[in-house]
Amino acid sequence: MSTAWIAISAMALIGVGLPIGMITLSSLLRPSVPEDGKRQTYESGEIPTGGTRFRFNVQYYMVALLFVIFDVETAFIFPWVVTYRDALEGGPSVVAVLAPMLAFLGILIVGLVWAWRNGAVSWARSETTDWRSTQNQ
Amino acid sequence: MIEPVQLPDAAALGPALVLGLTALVVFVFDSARPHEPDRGLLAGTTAAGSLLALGVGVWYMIAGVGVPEPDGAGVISLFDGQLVVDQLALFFMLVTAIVTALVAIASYDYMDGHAHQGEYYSLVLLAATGMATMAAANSLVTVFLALELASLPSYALVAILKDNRGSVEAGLKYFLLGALSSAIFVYGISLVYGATGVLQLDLVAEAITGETGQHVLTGNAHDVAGHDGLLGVGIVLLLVGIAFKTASVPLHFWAPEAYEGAPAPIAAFLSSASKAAGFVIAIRVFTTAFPVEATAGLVGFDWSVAFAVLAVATMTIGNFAAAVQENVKRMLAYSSVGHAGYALIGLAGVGAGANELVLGAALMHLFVYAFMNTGAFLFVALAEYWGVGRTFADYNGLGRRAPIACVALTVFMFSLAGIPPLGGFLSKYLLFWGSLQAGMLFVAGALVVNSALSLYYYSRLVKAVWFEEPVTDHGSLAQPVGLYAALIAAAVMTVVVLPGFGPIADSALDAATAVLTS
Amino acid sequence: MMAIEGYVLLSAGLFCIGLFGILTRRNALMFLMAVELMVNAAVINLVAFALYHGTLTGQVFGLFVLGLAAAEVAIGLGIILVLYRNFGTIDVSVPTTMRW
Amino acid sequence: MEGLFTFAPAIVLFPLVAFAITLLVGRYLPLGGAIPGIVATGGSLALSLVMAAAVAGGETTNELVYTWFETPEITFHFGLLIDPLSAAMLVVVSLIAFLVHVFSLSYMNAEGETGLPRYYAGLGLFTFSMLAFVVADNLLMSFVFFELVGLCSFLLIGFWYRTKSAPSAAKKAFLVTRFGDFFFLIGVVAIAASYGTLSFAGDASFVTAAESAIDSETFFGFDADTWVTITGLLVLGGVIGKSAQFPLHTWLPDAMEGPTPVSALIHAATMVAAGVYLVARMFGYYALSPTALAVIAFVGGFTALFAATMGCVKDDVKQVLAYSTISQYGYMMLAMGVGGYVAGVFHLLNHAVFKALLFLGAGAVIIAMHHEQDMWKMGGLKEQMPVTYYSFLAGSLALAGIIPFSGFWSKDEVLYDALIVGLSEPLILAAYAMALLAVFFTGFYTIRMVRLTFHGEPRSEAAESPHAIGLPAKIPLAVLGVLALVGGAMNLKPLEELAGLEVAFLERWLDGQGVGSVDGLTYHAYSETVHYGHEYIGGPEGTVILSAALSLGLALAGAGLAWTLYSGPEPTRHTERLGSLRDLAVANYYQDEYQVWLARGLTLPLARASDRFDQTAIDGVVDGVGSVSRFGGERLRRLQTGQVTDYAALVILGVLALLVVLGINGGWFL
Repeated sequence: MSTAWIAISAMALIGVGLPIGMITLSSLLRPSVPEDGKRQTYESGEIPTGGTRFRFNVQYYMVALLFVIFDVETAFIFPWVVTYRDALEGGPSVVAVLAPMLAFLGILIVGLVWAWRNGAVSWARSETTDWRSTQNQ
Repeated sequence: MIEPVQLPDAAALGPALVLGLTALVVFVFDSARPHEPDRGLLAGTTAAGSLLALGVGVWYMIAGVGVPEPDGAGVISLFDGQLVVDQLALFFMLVTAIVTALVAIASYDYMDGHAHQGEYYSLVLLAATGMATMAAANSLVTVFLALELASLPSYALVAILKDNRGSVEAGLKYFLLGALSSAIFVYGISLVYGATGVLQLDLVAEAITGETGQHVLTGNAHDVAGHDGLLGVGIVLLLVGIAFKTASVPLHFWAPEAYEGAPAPIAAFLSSASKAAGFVIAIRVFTTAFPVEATAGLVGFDWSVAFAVLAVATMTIGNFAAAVQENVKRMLAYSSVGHAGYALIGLAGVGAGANELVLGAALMHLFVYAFMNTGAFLFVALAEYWGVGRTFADYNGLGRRAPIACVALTVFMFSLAGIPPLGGFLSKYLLFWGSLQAGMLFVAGALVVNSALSLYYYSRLVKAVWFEEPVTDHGSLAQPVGLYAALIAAAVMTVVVLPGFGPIADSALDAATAVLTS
Repeated sequence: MMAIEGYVLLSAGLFCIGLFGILTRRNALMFLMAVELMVNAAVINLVAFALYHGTLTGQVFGLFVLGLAAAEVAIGLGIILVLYRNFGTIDVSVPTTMRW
Repeated sequence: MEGLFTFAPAIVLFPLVAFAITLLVGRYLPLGGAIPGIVATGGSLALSLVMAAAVAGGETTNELVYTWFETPEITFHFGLLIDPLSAAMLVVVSLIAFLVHVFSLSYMNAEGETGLPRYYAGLGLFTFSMLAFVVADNLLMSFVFFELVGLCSFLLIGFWYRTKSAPSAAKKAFLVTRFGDFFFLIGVVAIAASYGTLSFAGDASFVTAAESAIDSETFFGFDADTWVTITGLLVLGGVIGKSAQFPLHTWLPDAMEGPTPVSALIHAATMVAAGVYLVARMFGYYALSPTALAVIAFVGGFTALFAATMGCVKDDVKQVLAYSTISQYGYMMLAMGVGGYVAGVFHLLNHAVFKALLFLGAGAVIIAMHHEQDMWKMGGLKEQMPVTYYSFLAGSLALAGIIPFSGFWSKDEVLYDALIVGLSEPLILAAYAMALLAVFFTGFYTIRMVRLTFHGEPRSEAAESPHAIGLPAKIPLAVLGVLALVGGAMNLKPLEELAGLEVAFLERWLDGQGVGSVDGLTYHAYSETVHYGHEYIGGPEGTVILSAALSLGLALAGAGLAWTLYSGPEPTRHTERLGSLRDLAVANYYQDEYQVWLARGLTLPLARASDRFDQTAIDGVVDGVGSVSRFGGERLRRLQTGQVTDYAALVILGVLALLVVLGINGGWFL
């Protein structure tokens, strides 16, 4: 096993050990005074209302879906970035190396603009936005 | 001969690129006015784009792309062989473009009053792009990508009538089975990759036939024969993925429901273009990557036998089930399963030592089928537009109300049944002849029996529209321009295709020869 | 380095778990997840074989497959959403208006 | 293509143009669009006569018109083959098509029918298909137009689609003939696959290829001669369907639901004739196979008898004619099967004339009777419609085979040819015996029909005051009546045999003596190929006399029996009554006990039995095939439960099954 693996293992060990150690330490040191207010869900100071199992606005999922898709697309940009400099040194012109990625991004942008225009990223129902994709006909 | 202009090589993908760009244009149009879409503009752009793609494809064909060097421009290979543009690819790009154009024109009337116009047309175009790319895919990577590009929009299209329970149910079934089969397909790809170490089809073939004990690219020690189990299972799983796309047994279950529930133009689109694209992949993958003898030597079985079995099972199940349907659209759906069985004969013949004729005949059948089947489903679209109902009995007596459309329907039905003066006859005839020459007597027999049976239910529909008394008075029926235009275009092509069979047969045979000898 | 058989066994196991899920689950989301398991089994294979053969193709293809799987899920969730609107359930065995 | 033959395609194209015109603008034309059809068929007739003259002048043509497409193995093309046979057939087809068009003016137009453009368009397409079929120079082209003929009959039989019976009759005709055509298709493909050519004539014909293959090659594991038999019989499937031979004859009586002029066209010149014409066209091929010939002969002989007995019990005038058609085509098949090529063609041509005449005559009667077809409601029409009566009588006597009408000469020749072969071949002799017996029944039902229709007292109001028929109906009747009388002069073979006169014109025509001919397509060439020996009783002359005497005697006996049975002003329904012999003996119109026995003891049971067989066994088989496939489909569709989880399970099962089957096949588990 090479030394690189040893370093990685050490890093992982420390990464996991540190937070666990600190939580353990603080629980040992702090006084324990249980009361109702402490057990409540923290909502930035607001008093929570209702249960946790309520239905989210469907738009929430829309945004989540958009996120998933565009997030995965970044995975395709990554290899391109890594090889960009090597490719340039290999001989082809800047355009030849850049153009495919520009086309890729262009397509993504057209999609994003379309989704935007169709109200997929509007957070809440408003008078000006058409809710075609979600309305209950 | 037209000199091919000096475009970048990627331009050889012309038809696919044009379709994809048109999809983007439709997106832009729809983004400009998302709330009150201009239906005419969207449908027109779609139709224009597919016709342009058709034109580009025809131009390449005339320019001799794919014809070997001395006479033509040669096969164009792109991205290190991941995509190839040859005669087979162009042939199927044409089929896709034609069907897309017909569907776009017909949808103008059919989708009147529905929401999601922009989505509809752009999804159609994206799916068409996927199908056109499938035609050119020459690596298991591109095959899978193109397949998914064609499939994903199709799922959404089937379910696009969001308030119609049938449409949603159809979409769900199509999607779930599609996802399952694509998972199986990609698993098959991974196994083939494991066995051979490569994904490009010609390299796979090289690895299988070579037996050098070395990896074909890296030269590392790797013996394909030692991984015959992986390869065998992988091939079977690939077969399953392809069977899904072509709606063949045992993956035909989605087809009746998806076609019945989907908007009729989409059913036409899926059962013609999508199926044809599935076949081009089947042909490309199996003839290029898995040479029959070498593969049989490695894995022990001859895959063309599997295709022969599937062909007989598919045509029999499709036709028998079609014979007992009451719902016209569902009958057409099953008949479409039956026709997939006919086309599979082309692949079954590859191993039986047949020459290019059987495969060429299968290509011709797919070409003719694109017109007659699209036309038949478009008639159903027209009937749904009129709101006359879905069963045979509801179609009674339509001939008096809408004679032109019913003449077209008659043409489609008789052509599907394979009656001589129409396009469907000759391709079926050649399939039959070819399979007989290849010595596949059983398959040939099944073909004849099934054709005879199919005449029963096709003529039943003809009888209903012309001879039966209407159950209810249909009143006067509208004549929507777009639907009629698409219907008549398909009917004319179905008729014209027979006397003009020469060029089609030539290009189909050339494509078959090219793919078999490469 | 671990023998290639280990990866193949892992992926085959994952694939079979996926198949099992498809055969037993009626919840559309579970069905979808089972399919994703099968796809991921394939991705494991691809990456492992890429390592084994010393080529990058499999890894890149694995990336593509992941992207497509995400797109597939997006479409699938959309369809499941309209399914719920129309049928009031996401049990996939409920919609049977079309059969035979 | 040179000389006059440049115009040959026009023969075929005229009716097609008429079809297109009538279809597109027919509704704006006078007379319901009849005129383009009449002009076109008239033009075709004129050109056909020109072609016949050209052939008489020693020319023929066998030309390629349009190449469909080629593969390295085979070329598919359309071509023209005009030789004595097709020239003669062209004349007859276009003549009858022309007369039927003219007659339709009376039958359809005068009766105020609607949908006339559709009717005339159908007639045009029908004529076009048949003419193209006649001039076809290869088997695939034949097949295409053969099918188109079937399609047209479907459209025309179902012309009155508002009635209940017409659509189903149309469908039945279509499906039954299609059933036969599937065998034909297999035959065409098999011939193409084994010889690489489908041409009828020339060095590159499949007949030549088959001839040279015999004794040297095998196809698909069969000896070449066995293979010729198999393929020949497959093609024969189409012939049996179209020419309504047993057991695929059931569509024809039902097809009477169509308008009567259409029936005339179907029976005389187009659809039904197509089958026998096809046998004649590729006779060289059948001549190579004694087995195929024997099958043809036996089917023909059996059908001739079988249908003739059924004709005796029908009450509808068109039904009688329908069964007579089936029976007469049986004779032609018999002639072909015994190598009597000339006799078969001779009877085909004669039959075309007199059957067209009879149907048009029946059509005239039906108009007169206000569309009543039951013969028992007719009677006494002789005085009221003399033109119809005398022409119909001429046709009937020709059908019955009474000298000197045309039918006698051709039927006699058929029987003579069968007899001389039958004397050494027992199977043929059986066929001959059946055909001979059928002559008696033919005479019987024909005269019964004439008697009931025209003689006696009117038995209904309509018969007392028949509707007048117009000139367009009378002219075709008169023309055909004359032809039925003198048609026999085409080939007075017995006179040639007995008196040594050179009067067998048709034989010389078909043999290409003094006229144009195509190599290998002559009577002479065929006779050399056919393997039958000939035997005679009392030398050739004696056999001629014996055969003629037998057939004429039996025809006269049948005719005489019917004449006496149905005499008097109010003939009795003999066929309806199944009383005892005693009751019958009381009846005073029986001449002697023999006739009584013949009428009661043999005719009726036989006729009824065959009728019942027809209704139950054959239709039963057809229905049975339908129910089996429906049942199978019903089982299969149950797989489709509608539950997507089931589908997924089935998919996985299917994958496993494929893996297991292919794995076992590949020896993975060993």
